[in-house]
Amino acid sequence: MVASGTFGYGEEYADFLDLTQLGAVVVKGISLAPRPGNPPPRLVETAAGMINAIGLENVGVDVFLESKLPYLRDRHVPVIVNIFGNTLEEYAELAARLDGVPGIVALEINISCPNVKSGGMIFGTDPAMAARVVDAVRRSTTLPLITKLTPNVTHIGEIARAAVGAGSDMLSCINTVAAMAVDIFTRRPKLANIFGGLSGPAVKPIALRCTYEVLQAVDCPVIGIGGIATATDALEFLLLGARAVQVGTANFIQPAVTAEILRGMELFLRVQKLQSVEEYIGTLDRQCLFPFAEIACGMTDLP
Amino acid sequence: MVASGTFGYGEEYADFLDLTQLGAVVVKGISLAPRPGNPPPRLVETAAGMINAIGLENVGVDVFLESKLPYLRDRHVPVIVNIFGNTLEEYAELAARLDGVPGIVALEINISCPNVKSGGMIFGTDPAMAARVVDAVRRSTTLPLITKLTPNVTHIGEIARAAVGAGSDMLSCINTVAAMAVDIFTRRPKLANIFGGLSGPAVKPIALRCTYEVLQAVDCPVIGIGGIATATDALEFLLLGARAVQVGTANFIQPAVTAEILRGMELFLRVQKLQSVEEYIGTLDRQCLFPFAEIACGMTDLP
Amino acid sequence: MSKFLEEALILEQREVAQQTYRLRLRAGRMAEAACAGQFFMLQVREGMDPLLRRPFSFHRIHPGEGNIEVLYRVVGRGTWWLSRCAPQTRLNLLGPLGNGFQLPRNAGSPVAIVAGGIGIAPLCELIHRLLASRGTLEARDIHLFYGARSAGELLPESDLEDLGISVYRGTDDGSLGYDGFVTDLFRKTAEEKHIKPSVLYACGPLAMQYHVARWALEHRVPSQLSLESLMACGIGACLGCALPASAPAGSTADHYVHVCKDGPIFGAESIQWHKIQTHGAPPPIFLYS
Amino acid sequence: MSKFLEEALILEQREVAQQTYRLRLRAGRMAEAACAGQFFMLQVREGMDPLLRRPFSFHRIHPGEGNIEVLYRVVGRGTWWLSRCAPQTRLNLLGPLGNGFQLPRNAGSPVAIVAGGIGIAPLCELIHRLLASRGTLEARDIHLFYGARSAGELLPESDLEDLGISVYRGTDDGSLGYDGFVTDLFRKTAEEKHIKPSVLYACGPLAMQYHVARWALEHRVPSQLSLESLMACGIGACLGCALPASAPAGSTADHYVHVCKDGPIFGAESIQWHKIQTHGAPPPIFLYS
Ligand SMILES: Cc1cc2nc3c(=O)[nH]c(=O)nc-3n(C[C@H](O)[C@H](O)[C@H](O)COP(=O)(O)OP(=O)(O)OC[C@H]3O[C@@H](n4cnc5c(N)ncnc54)[C@H](O)[C@@H]3O)c2cc1C
Ligand SMILES: Cc1cc2nc3c(=O)[nH]c(=O)nc-3n(C[C@H](O)[C@H](O)[C@H](O)COP(=O)(O)OP(=O)(O)OC[C@H]3O[C@@H](n4cnc5c(N)ncnc54)[C@H](O)[C@@H]3O)c2cc1C
Ligand SMILES: Cc1cc2nc3c(=O)[nH]c(=O)nc-3n(C[C@H](O)[C@H](O)[C@H](O)COP(=O)(O)O)c2cc1C
Ligand SMILES: Cc1cc2nc3c(=O)[nH]c(=O)nc-3n(C[C@H](O)[C@H](O)[C@H](O)COP(=O)(O)O)c2cc1C
Ligand code: FES
Ligand code: FES
Repeated sequence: MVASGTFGYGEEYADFLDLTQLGAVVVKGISLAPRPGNPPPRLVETAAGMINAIGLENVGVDVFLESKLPYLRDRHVPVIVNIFGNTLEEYAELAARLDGVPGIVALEINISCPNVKSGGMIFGTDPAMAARVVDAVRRSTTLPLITKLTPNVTHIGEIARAAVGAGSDMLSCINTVAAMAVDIFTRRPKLANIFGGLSGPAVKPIALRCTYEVLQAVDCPVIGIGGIATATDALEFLLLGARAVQVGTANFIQPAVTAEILRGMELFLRVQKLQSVEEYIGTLDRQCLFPFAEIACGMTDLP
Repeated sequence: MVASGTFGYGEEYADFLDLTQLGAVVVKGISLAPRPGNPPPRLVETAAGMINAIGLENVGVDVFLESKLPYLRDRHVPVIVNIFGNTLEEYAELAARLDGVPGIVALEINISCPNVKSGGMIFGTDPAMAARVVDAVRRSTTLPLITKLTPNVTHIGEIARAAVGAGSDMLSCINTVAAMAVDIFTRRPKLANIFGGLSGPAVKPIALRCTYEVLQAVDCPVIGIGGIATATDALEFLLLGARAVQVGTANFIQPAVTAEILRGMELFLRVQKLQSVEEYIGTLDRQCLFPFAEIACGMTDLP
Repeated sequence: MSKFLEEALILEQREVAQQTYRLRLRAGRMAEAACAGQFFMLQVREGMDPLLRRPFSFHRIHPGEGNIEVLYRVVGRGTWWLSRCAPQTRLNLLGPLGNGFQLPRNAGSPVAIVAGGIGIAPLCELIHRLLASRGTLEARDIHLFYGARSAGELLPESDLEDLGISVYRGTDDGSLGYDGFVTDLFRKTAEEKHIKPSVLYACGPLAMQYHVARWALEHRVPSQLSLESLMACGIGACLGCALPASAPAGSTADHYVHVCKDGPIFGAESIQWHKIQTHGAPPPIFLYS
Repeated sequence: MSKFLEEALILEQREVAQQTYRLRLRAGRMAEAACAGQFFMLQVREGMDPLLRRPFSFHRIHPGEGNIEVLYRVVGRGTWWLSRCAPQTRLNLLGPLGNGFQLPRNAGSPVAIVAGGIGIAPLCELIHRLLASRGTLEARDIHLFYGARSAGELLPESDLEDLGISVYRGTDDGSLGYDGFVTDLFRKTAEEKHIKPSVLYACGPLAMQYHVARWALEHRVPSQLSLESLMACGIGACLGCALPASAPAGSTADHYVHVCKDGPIFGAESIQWHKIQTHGAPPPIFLYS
């Protein structure tokens, strides 16, 4: 899968990969009305990562259904719509509008975007609020629901439990990590929005920890997101127990990266003599071993 | 300043720099009794960062006072002792033991280490608990107190306010970010402790955001920590309003990095025609400008 | 126009002006497909430092020889690593991207081009295309106004003057040619010499582009300004490269164009210049510390 | 013994066995100061990818020529970048670090050396030092047991046999020499040939070291085992490179030694082998994807 906000509406990547290979395309977050997004600058590169403050720029649900969705539907690419509202009512109305639309296989509820003033993070950082959003959406649609969690909380497991309790079928984590950057010469923030969300390889260790905590807290399927750029990265999340992964920032650097990851995972399964990825998912043994040096010599028969 | 846990007890770096250049050395976290630390593996490298799970290995306060402190004291290097306890009583007793010891200029209360089972993070993630620790220490010593905050919370500003309310003279942030890493081949965690703390350049954007939030929440002096490896990095924290910074992980890569940072900062101040760093601290203008392209041509007279 | 990835090979790299390098790359497919004014995203170094690709214009396109040229200035980490690449290094390109320059319809009337600093990069290919398709127009009716902060940052004479076009040089510090901003040089010269361009092309810092845009709007001359923004993807996916734009008719909401897919070439009228606040850039020395 | 930073220059880099490279570095100060068995921390590449330095042993030390040699195997990101460095590349070294091997006091009795895979690296310098200081001992009384997973991973014959020492080779897969683990080769040969070493030196994977350690303890032979751990600083500051160790007398608490400052050379008795659980390493192919 590809992560919301990093793959546009799919079309942008058609020159680089066969979109039908993808498990699903999670499209850029959609709101009821179109949103212009934040003023620029909206991006800044950081060590092994980037901060974005796009501000959920999107064409609105009407234009999406009319002119964006058909492209993916015509190519039989399953679409997961990432939804976002300023109020509970907006979430509910949006979910209702998308209910039963052919081509859409699930909704991903974005309660965790740090880049907008109202809504977003506030819903995502409080278990009770998270539950109310999920509940409102749940009542408005029969589509499977994925709740996308933010890492910017003390106990991500609590939010996870609240979302599942309110009817979320799955969870995805993580959204970006709240961050900022400043320019020492102009003495100003590097983003017009001051704050933004950190993504990319830098956040993978945090995303793995969050995914692990969420998997300990709930029983539902979890989708791993955060810093995935190689098959190895993807397999790490699956090893923890994530049933699927989404690739975000890496798409910008290697537009064909998802195809490469799929190839790499197949190779891995073959080398490891596994029939399917199911046999691998969640097989983490919590006991750690000394991870090195055996490469020099085949011995592994320690006491 | 150099950050706790990354500079040993100072001696380790004497071959590489003149320790008297440093504002202060924050020594490795000290507990009442010696602690052996976690079993290995304790380290793993990640993209532009590293995760550690040392488990607060330390010689204990007695050995510290006897055989570690004198080295720094004899060289007139101001010492800040990073303290850590399993219980409120341990914190208090430790603070009492260090009170009035020549050479020690302040205590840094570590309520935020994610690598130990008891104490640590629990104290650091709840405002009321944080306040109780600070209060206990405050009653046991006349030394200036610095409370070191964890980024692994929903609202770091609340913890900051609680610590200051309980008598902390200063705050330092951030400690490491909770993280994990796994090995896809052995299907095991890469750290014996499973979880560890992420540090290094990867976390700088998070540290800047936390520092900014803390500065908005409280009025006391704040020390910036997290991913600092160059003069530019250090100046970013000062620009936000931090009165000092600590350098951690970068010491491992360039043992003389603190001297280089000091040189770089002096050069910067000279180029910017500033008399002292005081004139620079906290001069952030929150309004963002387009940060680029002017380099090509000297024009800056836009409407 | 489809975009693709191509593994290019560095054939040559030379410092042609202060902190300014010209890179020749073997990239056959790209050379075949690219138009003047388009750009590509370059991975300047293997690995994760730096993480993102960097956008660069096609400075020259040689489909015959299967190679392209890039002219770039070292301004930060990415361009610094790039400047240290030796011949034979492989670099991954993603392109060609963006809309490119349109050649004027009426080939008979003069053309004005304003270049600020490294903004000269895409304009060189444009000049060659203009010359190739100029019809009845004389070479000297192509007027290039070329300024930089200082003499050392200007490309050498021969590269441009030899083409027979009219070149007017200036520097902000007066160290070469006109003493002042290139937009003032342009404004004055256009007035004195009664130059009435059919199209006004420009590339350079946003502050310069603002003045160029104002002139174009005042004089009702169609303009094609090559603009910049910070980019992550270059293909319209991240929505990071926004610039404030005039809203569609009937709307008062904020509106943004995206430099990578709607541009990088824009007409002066499509940008809301008053919403762009720029400032000077840092002295490069600190960027690599 | 003071440690320092030195900017070294790659003089030569050659693949000498499968995935195994020998690097010759000009590093005059380091060559002057280093002892056999010590190591240094190498920044394998400029920038932040990878972030940390990597520890490497001194494979050969040539104070006269002002250079050192490194023998390394490509096992991950860091060593892979290193293997791609061309001559004249500059690399920053931090060293010399650690305690180094002690030469035997009684120069008269034979010495045994067990090398597993890339563990041969520091032992080569040791062998040269032993030869230089051997006094009445004959070269062939230095017994080297050298094993690897497969023939292709062993260093070429000439490098070792030409020295006149007794070399016994083996491979886990039987593709060359003794068919089995090098520790079994050592155990059997020592028994058959009644080799009673005055000191047992070893370097190799921890699983191998465990068997060597057991033999040394059983036979009450003093041992000097060069051990590894993951390192961040190399100078005793991060406390990351811990290995479980026998507690000081009277204590029952967990106790750890730190490979970088207490080692890397340890006696068999100082490590709590039963607390170390190792496992096989990944097939290198995946490490660079
Ligand atoms: C369509 C387009 C075409 C371009 N063509 C050329 C060209 O032909 N030659 C050339 O030298 N430069 C060109 N640029 C600018 C070039 O992309 C930047 O100079 C480069 O990305 C800076 O990377 P860096 O890592 O060296 O700098 P960084 O370390 O990323 O940043 C250093 C400075 O450069 C600024 N910067 C970063 N990215 C950009 C960007 N995309 N555009 C403008 N400034 C930026 C930063 O804000 C900062 O002030 C073009 C930009 C665009 C958008
Ligand atoms: C004192 C000492 C001396 C050494 N001397 C040599 C030498 O002369 N030649 C040589 O080839 N290697 C030597 N090593 C091992 C060498 O440091 C590692 O192979 C190297 O750090 C791996 O880096 P990487 O980036 O390629 O691998 P990574 O991508 O970091 O990791 C790949 C694999 O190597 C393991 N690894 C990482 N760091 C170490 C480490 N410090 N020690 C052991 N395994 C590690 C990882 O756990 C992983 O399984 C020595 C190690 C120590 C501690
Ligand atoms: C430019 C950009 C835009 C994003 N937009 C959205 C969005 O609209 N909705 C959402 O839920 N997440 C959004 N995200 C977050 C990503 O979906 C993903 O959770 C995050 O980037 C972490 O994954 P990564 O490290 O692989 O990029 C965006 C991320 C980036 C970088
Ligand atoms: C190996 C290691 C050990 C650490 N030990 C301590 C400690 O004992 N007490 C403490 O408060 N922080 C400790 N820290 C956290 C650092 O002091 C610092 O807060 C953190 O690493 C972020 O800064 P950096 O990115 O510059 O490393 C440790 C960090 C590392 C990497
Ligand atoms: S750079 Fe990503 S949309 Fe333009
Ligand atoms: S590597 Fe840091 S203490 Fe040994």
